[in-house]
Amino acid sequence: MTEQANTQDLLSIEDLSIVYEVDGETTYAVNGLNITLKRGETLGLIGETGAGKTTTALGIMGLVPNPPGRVVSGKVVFDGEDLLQMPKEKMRGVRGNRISMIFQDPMTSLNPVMTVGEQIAEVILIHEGVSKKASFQKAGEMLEMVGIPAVRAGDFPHQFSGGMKQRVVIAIALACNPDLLIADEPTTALDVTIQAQVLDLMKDLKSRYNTAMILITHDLGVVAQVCDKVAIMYAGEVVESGDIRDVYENTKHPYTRGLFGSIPDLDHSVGRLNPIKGMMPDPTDPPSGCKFHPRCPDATATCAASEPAPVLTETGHVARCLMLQSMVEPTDVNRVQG
Amino acid sequence: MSQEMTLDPAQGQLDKSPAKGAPKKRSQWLEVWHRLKRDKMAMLGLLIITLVVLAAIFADVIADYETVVIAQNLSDRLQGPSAQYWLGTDEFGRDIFARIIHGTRVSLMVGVLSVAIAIVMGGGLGAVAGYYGGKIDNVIMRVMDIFLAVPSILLAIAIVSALGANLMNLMLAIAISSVPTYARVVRASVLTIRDQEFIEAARAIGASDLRIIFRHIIPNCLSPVIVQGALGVAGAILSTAGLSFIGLGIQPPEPEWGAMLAGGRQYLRHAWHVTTFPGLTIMITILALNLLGDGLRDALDPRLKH
Amino acid sequence: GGAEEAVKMKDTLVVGQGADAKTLDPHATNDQPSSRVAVQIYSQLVETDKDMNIVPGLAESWKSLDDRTTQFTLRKGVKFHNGEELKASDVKFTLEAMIASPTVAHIVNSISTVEVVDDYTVNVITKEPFGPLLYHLTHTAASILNEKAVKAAGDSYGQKPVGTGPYQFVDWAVGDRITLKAFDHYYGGKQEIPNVVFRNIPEGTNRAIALETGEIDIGYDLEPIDKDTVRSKDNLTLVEEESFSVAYLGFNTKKAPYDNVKVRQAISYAINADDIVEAVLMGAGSPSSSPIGPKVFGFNPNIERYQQNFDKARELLTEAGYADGFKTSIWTNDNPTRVQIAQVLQAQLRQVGIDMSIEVVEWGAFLDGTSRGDHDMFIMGWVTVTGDADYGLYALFNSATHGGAGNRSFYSNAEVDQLLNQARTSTDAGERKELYGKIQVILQNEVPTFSIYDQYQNIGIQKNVLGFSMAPAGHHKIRGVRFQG
Amino acid sequence: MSDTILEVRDLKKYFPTPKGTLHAVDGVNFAINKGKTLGIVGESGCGKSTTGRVILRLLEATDGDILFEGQNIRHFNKDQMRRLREDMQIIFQDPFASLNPRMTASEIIGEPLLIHNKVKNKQELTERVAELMELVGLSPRLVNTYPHELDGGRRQRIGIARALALKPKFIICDEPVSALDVSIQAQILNLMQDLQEQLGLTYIFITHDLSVVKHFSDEIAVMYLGQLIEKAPARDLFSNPTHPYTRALLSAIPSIHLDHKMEREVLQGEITSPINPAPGCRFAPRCKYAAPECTSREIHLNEINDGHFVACAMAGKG
Amino acid sequence: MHRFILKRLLLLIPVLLGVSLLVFAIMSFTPGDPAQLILGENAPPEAVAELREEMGLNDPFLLRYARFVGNAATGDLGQSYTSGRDVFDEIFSRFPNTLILAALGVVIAVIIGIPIGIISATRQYSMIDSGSMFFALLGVSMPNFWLGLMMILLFSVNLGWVPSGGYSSWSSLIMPAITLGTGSAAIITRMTRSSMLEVIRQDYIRTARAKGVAENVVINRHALKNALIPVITVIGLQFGMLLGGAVLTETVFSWPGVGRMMVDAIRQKDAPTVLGTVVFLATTFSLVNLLVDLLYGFVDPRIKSQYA
Ligand SMILES: Nc1ncnc2c1ncn2[C@@H]1O[C@H](COP(=O)(O)OP(=O)(O)OP(=O)(O)O)[C@@H](O)[C@H]1O
Ligand SMILES: Nc1ncnc2c1ncn2[C@@H]1O[C@H](COP(=O)(O)OP(=O)(O)OP(=O)(O)O)[C@@H](O)[C@H]1O
Ligand SMILES: [Mg+2]
Ligand SMILES: [Mg+2]
Repeated sequence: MTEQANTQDLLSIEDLSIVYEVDGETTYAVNGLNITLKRGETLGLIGETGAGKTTTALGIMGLVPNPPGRVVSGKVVFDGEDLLQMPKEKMRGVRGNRISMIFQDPMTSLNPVMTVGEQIAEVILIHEGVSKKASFQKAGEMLEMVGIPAVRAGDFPHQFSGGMKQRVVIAIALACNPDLLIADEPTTALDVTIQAQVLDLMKDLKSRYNTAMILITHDLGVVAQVCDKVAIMYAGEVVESGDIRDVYENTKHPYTRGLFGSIPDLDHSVGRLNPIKGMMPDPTDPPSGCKFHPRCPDATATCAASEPAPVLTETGHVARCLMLQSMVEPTDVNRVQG
Repeated sequence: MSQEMTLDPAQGQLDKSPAKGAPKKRSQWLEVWHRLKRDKMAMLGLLIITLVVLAAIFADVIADYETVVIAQNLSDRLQGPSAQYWLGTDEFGRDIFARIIHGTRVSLMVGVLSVAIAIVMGGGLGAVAGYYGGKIDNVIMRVMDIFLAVPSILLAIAIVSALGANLMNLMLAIAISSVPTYARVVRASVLTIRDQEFIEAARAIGASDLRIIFRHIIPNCLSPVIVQGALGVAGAILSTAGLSFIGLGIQPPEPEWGAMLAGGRQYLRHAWHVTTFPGLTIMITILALNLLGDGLRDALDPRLKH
Repeated sequence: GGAEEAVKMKDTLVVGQGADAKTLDPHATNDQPSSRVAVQIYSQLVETDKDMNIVPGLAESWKSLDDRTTQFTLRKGVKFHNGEELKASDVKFTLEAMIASPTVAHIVNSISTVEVVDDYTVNVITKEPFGPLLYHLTHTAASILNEKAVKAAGDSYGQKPVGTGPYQFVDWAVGDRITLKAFDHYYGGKQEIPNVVFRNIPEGTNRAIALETGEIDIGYDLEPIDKDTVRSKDNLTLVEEESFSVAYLGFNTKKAPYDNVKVRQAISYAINADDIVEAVLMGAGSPSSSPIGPKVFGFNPNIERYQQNFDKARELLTEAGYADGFKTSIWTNDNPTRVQIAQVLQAQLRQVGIDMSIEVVEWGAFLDGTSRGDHDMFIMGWVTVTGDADYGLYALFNSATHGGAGNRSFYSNAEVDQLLNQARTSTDAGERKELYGKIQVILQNEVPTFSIYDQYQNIGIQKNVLGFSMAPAGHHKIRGVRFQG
Repeated sequence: MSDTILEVRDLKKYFPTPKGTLHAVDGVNFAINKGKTLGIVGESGCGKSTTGRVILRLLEATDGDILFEGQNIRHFNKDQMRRLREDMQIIFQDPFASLNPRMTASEIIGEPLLIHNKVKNKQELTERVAELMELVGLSPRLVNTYPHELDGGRRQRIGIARALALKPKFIICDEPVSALDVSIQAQILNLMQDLQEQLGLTYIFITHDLSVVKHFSDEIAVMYLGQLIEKAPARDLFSNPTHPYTRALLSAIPSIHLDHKMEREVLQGEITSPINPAPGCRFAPRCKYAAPECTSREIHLNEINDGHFVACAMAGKG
Repeated sequence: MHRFILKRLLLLIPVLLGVSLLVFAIMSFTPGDPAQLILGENAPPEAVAELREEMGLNDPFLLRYARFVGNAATGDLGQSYTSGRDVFDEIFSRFPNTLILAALGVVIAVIIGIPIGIISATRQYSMIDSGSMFFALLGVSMPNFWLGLMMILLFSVNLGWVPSGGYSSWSSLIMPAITLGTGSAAIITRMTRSSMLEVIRQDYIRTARAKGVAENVVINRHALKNALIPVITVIGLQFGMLLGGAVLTETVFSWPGVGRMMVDAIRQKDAPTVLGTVVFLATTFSLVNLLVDLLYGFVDPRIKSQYA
């Protein structure tokens, strides 16, 4: 059963921990993170600033800047192979080819001194073993696909608007038809109308190529509209994860509930919002026990003392809360996330 | 409304931990110092500069000016280093070590004062140009362009030879020739600061232009000026030496490193120590200032925080 | 072997000096670097030999027609570099142009008219009897020019000189080098060395190095410190000889306290010229007792030097009312030697309570200021280029030449004025010598200027350069020089 | 009309640029009643901030009137402006850029008091600052901290305290929460709401977050390329968006409700340049209902419902 | 593009007017009489006075300045007071020397500076980094003339490899160019390093890595071109500086360049030469800067579009 589950998974992150060591201080950016993803699935990774979302993505890509970053433990099994153990040369063949990544800021993600055509063609040239001419040909096609006329391949990034740049970035990411696309806040810098366009485009392309996707965001709405699964991150840990409907409708973790209480709802007016108190813990000195306990409205003395283990809720998703632990037995995460 | 409502919802338990937002007044300068302290090279620079400053302060204790530094002793001319003369003697039989020690005063004074003058003049002009923009900016910067169009060493030479070679004029010349640099540096940072929201915020609470310039803009554009200043002192010492080399520097018998170096250059092959030691002194001092300057640049740039 | 070697033999003599020539128009300048080049290109009516005897130049012979008229007979068939033949009219043109040139007029302003007798005979008539005339005509400024060439070139003559000398002008890379080549029709015969290059190497150290490395064959104005090196090298010869050049300390006698002769004497007693020669020149000179050097005609060898005596100096100062000394300043231009002299003087005067600051003044301002009398003391040098005492003493101490005309110490002494005039109008060499002797005694007593030292010329020469002969005026005719082998 | 605190008439702000005149704000009209909140929404660069700045006279308007409590403040002199600053304040978007990094929390909060001579001595200043800090929920131990030592939420509280120091009646909030994380954002929104109730403040609330503006505002104005294209009571706007642009904007908001299947009116292209705009409706080039008359004349706000104004030639025509 | 160049060239006019006015004023209002200079120390006062009148030195300052500008506009910079030579001709006869020296100096600086800067940046905090930065600093800290003297001592005197000075063959270029180059190399190294460090942090470098681009390609293709943009300014500034400011090196190596010519002229108060050289150097300096700005356009397409 376990075996089978693992082979089915396109990506399975097990117990991934990443730290940054700066000036003798250690930032625990990602702590024992577990995530699995199947082909074609879209996972929404939600969390506030500093929760470790980008670091997780970089961890998958093998791009954690070192120094100061360091992967402390864990596995990133992609299509049966642990990426963390993969030789550099081979890993380069994976990056941009089988896994690609879209970074947060379209304004700065493109090299200002190369034409967009060159930048798209480059990734094709590296991975597809085609001629230069063919790569440019394909680059043009990719541009068309994201809704930009191919003739503009010779333009430089500064000649494009923000939304167009983001599409170019998407075109680069999809150029080699990857199995997994990691999109780190791909629309945060964009206006809502443009965001809607870009999200539509991504959804469309994804379904066309059956690409699995990790969508990093802090917008619960975006996740609701785009994702199949969701993982809520808090202080480097996934505190709640599972099928989107399940998590959204049977929210178990107090943090997730807090998030929902923090955003005004367009459909239901409330007099006052009901936010989480306090703020993210200092990542260099995380609280003991449950990392969320200092902000948790339901926290008890035990919360400060013992770390919660992932718990399978009755509806079938996973949450990490001691309150749940007393009710439900801890389970093997890999199994339940099937 | 109720007391409860104004209570800070952010005051969770976390706030009581002394971790980050510690209540002690730790200004940015203190942070910079802490960052700088970790930079070994910068600390080496600082150490050397401290020694140089101490030498300047205690020069009279180390060697008497009248009897050792400027008094000639023609029978002991051009002697190599010995127990009596640690670094040998110059063409007039004067103790080079004593002269180098006293020379720190002149060099430091020229270096620091000329940079100070340049910062005040250049910084002021740059701040005004950057803050007001438009025509004022245009006029000031075009004038700066004029100064910039003439290589600074030439400008300094022209000024010194026009005004006459003495300490004051030398400092003035070096200062004037570096005014445009500071004007540019300050203007550039004023331009970035001017459009920041906290300036607008100050205007919104009714702060006057003067207050905005002095309270809000200047303190925030100090860091590039400080870096430039540290390097500028180095440059000024080098310029002084250069001017001395072509005979337009500090006048004798005042011991100045560049003048010593220049004075000894005809003995280069016969009495190597006469140029070598002042040369090394200049080099080490400048190196120290550069190390410190570079260290400061890194320490002041939060993005370089490693 | 041999023939091939001869082909490869050096064909260019390179001379290094401390500055580039300014102009090669002898009437437009009077500076040493220009003269050193000009003297190769031009010839004069008469020349001096190395013992300062007058010998024929372009004039084959001369005689006095009366005490104001000298008749010169020119060599026949002398060619200018442009192919013109030398005529008496060129001499007339040259001397008249010279009188009209403010820069060099002082050398020949005793001349009233120049008469062409025939193509090869010319009479030079002075306003008054003028003893030193022949010496003055040996000056490079009195080089004979070709009227046609000068007129043709106009303002740019200084860059296209035409003379009758052994070498003719080829090319001038300004600031770097002047190239000359041997003139085929030189009246003295074509020179053995085909090319001569004058290079500008401002730094003394570099000149010495260039000599050592063989980049130059003759190096002028070696720094004293480099003498030993040159002397010690097997391939180099050091030529060290007295020149006409005297370095002096001038007092502004118009200004207190220097209007008091006691003060001037006191300072003279405070100075130790030996130390200066030793420390600054490293022995490349000798302490002096007169404004003119020992080689100059009219030098009085019997004058005593001031010997350093601080007690005497203080005594004189006390008598003059400056028992506690005073504050003063000295002007010098940025010549390093002069700055060093000033420094030693500064240290020596400090001993008698005189607090002297050194003001290094840029040359133009120096000339300007000293001719106006803005200065207290100043350091300058004087080269009696003609080799005759008149040139050395008249301009410097005559009360008619105050300021820019030469007397920058603003010295006035009726007796000296009278003696100077008498000596210059006399044509009797013995009488002149005696008169100049007297003048020097007065000057040494009154010290309007304190003569510090007679400077030696330090010239470094490659051993394989033969036939280089010294000229005390400092500019040597390379004529006759050849390479060994 | 007596409870109108601010009225803006035909406000214009043009910037000269090398490429032509940039119409950042082009004929904006609205009024706000005391104690109410007017939300201004619109895409990036449509002139929201410029409108706010011009009202505060941080920028000089090119044309139009700004009536504050009945007085046209466009012609106020320096002194009058200084006094006016006590009544009108601003809170900025970026809590990192809007605080002077070289001043401590207390210095920043105390500065307006010093400038306006509101305190007689140091002690009074300390007291007033402490009061203000308490008001915005800042712990007293933070008095001497520098902005960079604080998180965004606390920084924004300092900004709010500074704005409140002079006891203003009216505050322009220029995207005060858009740089903050959702949980912090909610804390600040609650704080601002509380302050409004306690102190009777009037807000202009500028944002591009439609759910926030709906939650926070009594009335909402939608801007497009320097012009107001729709203005309505909050509820009304969301239940009955009339302008095609408003409709597109609202439909673009991703809902957190999974079953809320959006009927997207996806707009083609992006907001165009405000430099030398063509006459007529500025939205016309992106509007699928555009007709010739949209560009043939200037389109003004029209009241189509009680308090609901739209600037669309097609409005009501189906 | 043409309009941009034209505009910049027009902007040059006020700068040059300013520069010349500044220098003209300095030369006019400081002691030292040109007539006396021309005529030498032995000229009679009457002749000096006469020449002053003839040269128009007694005219009001502004008139003299206007006259200078008028002549300069027709390419006549006057004659040197000391040599009587046409200033314009003299500058042009020397300029090639200056140009070649400055160019070679910059080339050396670039050849040394950029690779070291890149290596240093890509191995930040390594021994290589600290080491090369230390040497770079040593380069800026060493007085130029001192380095020059030391090199002469070693390579000319002791080893006899190259001439000690003057300009006789290409080998005379080596030492002055190296002397000039080391100072600039240090500056270029520093600039390259910090610019490179800045660029390496950018998102687009991360994007390139995420594409699977090999590390050396990331550095050479993606980072370098961006990092070079500010370096080009520095190179341009250095070049401009070396064109006029190599005075000390020119002195040490007896190099017949324009900078030295100007310094000599200043010291001799040879006003026409000073003015001529200053204006000339200011012009070249500004033209170099313009060139640099144009070069920007080629490297940075964002800038190019602004020139249009
Ligand atoms: N290069 C780095 N050096 C040091 N610390 C880092 C670095 N990158 C990230 N961190 C730290 O690691 C933690 C997690 O950062 P990360 O960027 O993964 O968060 P995130 O969830 O992506 O946040 P955001 O929503 O702001 O993008 C933070 O505390 C951050 O300060
Ligand atoms: N000082 C200025 N000079 C020139 N143009 C300006 C200036 N300030 C703003 N603009 C322009 O005016 C227009 C409106 O800008 P404004 O900042 O008001 O927009 P906004 O709606 O606040 O946008 P955002 O949501 O991005 O804050 C923009 O096109 C902007 O580029
Ligand atoms: Mg992130
Ligand atoms: Mg805005």
